Amino acid sequence: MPETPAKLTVHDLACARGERTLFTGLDFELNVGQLLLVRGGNGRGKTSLLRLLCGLSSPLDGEVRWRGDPIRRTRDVYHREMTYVGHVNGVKDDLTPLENLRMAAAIADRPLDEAHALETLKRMGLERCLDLPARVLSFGQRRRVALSGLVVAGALLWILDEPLTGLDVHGVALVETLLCQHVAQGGMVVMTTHQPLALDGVDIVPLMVGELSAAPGGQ
Amino acid sequence: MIWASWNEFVAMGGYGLYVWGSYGAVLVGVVLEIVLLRRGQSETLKRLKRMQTWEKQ
Amino acid sequence: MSIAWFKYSSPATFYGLAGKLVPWFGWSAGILTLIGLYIAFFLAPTDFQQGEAYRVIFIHVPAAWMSMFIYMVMAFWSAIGLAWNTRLSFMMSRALAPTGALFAFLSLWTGAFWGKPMWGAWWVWDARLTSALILFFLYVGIMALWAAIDDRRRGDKAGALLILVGAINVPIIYFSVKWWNTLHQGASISMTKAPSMASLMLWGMLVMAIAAWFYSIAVALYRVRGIILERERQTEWVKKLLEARS
Amino acid sequence: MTALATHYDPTRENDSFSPLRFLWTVIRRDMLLAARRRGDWLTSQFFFVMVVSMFPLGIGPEPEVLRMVGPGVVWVAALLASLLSLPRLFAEDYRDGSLEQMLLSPEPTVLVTLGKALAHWCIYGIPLLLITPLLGVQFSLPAEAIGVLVISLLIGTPILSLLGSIGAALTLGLRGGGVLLTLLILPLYVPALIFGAGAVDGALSGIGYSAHLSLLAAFLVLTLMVAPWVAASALKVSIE
Repeated sequence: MPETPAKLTVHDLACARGERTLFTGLDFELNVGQLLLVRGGNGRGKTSLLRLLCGLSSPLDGEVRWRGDPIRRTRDVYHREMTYVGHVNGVKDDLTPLENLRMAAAIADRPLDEAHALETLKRMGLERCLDLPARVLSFGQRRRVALSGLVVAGALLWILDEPLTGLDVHGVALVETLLCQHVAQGGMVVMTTHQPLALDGVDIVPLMVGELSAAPGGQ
Repeated sequence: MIWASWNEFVAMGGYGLYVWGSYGAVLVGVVLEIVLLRRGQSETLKRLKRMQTWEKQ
Repeated sequence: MSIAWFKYSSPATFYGLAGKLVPWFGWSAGILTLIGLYIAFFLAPTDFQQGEAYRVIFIHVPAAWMSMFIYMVMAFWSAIGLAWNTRLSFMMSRALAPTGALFAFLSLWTGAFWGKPMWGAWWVWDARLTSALILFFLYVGIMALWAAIDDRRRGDKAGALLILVGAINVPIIYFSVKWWNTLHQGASISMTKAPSMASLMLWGMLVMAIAAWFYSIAVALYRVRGIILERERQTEWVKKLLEARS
Repeated sequence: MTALATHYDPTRENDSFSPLRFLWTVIRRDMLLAARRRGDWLTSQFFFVMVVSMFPLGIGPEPEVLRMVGPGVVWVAALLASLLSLPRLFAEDYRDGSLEQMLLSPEPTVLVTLGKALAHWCIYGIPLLLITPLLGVQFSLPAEAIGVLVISLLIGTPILSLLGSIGAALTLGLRGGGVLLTLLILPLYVPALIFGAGAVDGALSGIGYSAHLSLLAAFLVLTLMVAPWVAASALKVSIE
């Protein structure tokens, strides 16, 4: 397959939850080396937008395209190149952090370099609890397990829903460095957060969700 | 006409219970469904009307 | 293409159309029922074997036919809905289910009331009666699923999937029950072939079946109007309609 | 930090074994999780034994009566045991978010539902087969009948898991999910019950059981072809 440039485009997207229409006519484009920061009050559809971008839910109207093709048709290519970390960590309580990583990599059909995984877990500050079942970890630690899964996966596009919740100061700093490195290396990020972010030298594309037609750049 | 008299018709050759039991059940079922349907419809309209006025305030 | 018509017919126009059709189907169902009853009670001769009890088939067989026919119509609308994602098709199958369940129950009831004089027992594990019982369970299952899911989009699609799986299973269930029944009891007197099928009786049953069919259409269209109002509550035309109504 | 290892990597494209490997991963994963939580597994097995053992208390101890009733009782208990353990199929993964990660895998979702149904069969179905001979003795079934009973359950239990996976996917996250699942799926179990219990009846009464078992196998093949796809689309609908 000819390698078209990696690009996430959203065309006239509309989303509804139950009876309420959350947003309509959403258009934006995200290129390599950019971070889309989705802002908006609670319940305005931030999480719904992210789930639409992943293809977990189908939009009321409009389309999400990856490399120019709608994600519905190029599902396997798209899912091979993106990783999603949602509100819920996707960490199994009965497995240890390492087992969680290994299982997540197997599910995502990605090669897992054991040493790299262990090193990532240590770097995420989980060296003390490597062999404990995730059940005993705190929410913040479980969040770090999910984020280390993200790093190990090494996908091109990161879709993160409030990645900083539950993290202490060191955790937040760690995530910020991860984001900077990922974007600097030509990765792409779509994320929502309520906390202020110190991302120097990152091309941030702000996006407000919630008004009827979300105009990008309305920081 | 097959039936000499009215009560012969009702007796239905001794099988009155079964014949009228069946037809009666069908009649009850149909009438019940129609009544419930009309009442349900008017209730829906009332409820929607209330919600509409509530939303208008 | 007729299906396209359905895809583009907005609920508003269908609401009006259904409104006009309901009385037509309703009255024709009533007239046909009267004709059918006349045939059943005044034209059909007494059966030498079963006396008057056999007259129950004029209501039992149409009810059984309708319970299966309505399930297949629901499967049709479910398939259309899943293929083209048309909301109206899902609403139609939701509107049909209660009537189908009613006919399934009535076919069981009339079957029992006919079994008593013929076989001496209120309930007989005859292949047809047993399949009707399982079909009734399928109806109950689908309505329970719809009731349990609040989100309409999910309820529609989940219900449609269950109906389609059920539709695949109905013939298999009927075959397995028939196989199971003939092994245990031997070929019992089958329902339809009991008295010699004089053409008059066939006509009687046909008229009653069509009456039941028209009745189902009338009821389904009436019910679908309520569902449309409920779902299109936010739209302008419903708001105007409600104001006109007060 | 290593470079972004897996950009779009064309070499992965023609790896024809990845679907099978993914299926095995899903099965291995569920078996591992079940092994870590042996309690749930045990309760389901004891449920099966206890339900079956209740019937002689209700029906009475005469061996002839029990022999006649035995196959049906064991089969109905197998249905109930599988229905008891099915809501767990997706519920925990749905709650902790790993189900979403599985749906976001590049591999088709059908493999997820097929893998989970097969894992459910291995965890809850196969142990039933090991317990059945003991219960067969309880109902004074002759050795040959117990053999046919075990074979019929061997063919039947995957059907229960596959059809059950549809119910589990449809009722995901609903309140009263377990009872609702039973209401939806029990009618679909009828052919399996009739052919399965009928096979043992055939063996007991001497009219032969091969017809029943072949029909049961045919129903299994049909279910194997239909159920995973339906469950996969049901999952996508429920996750929405």
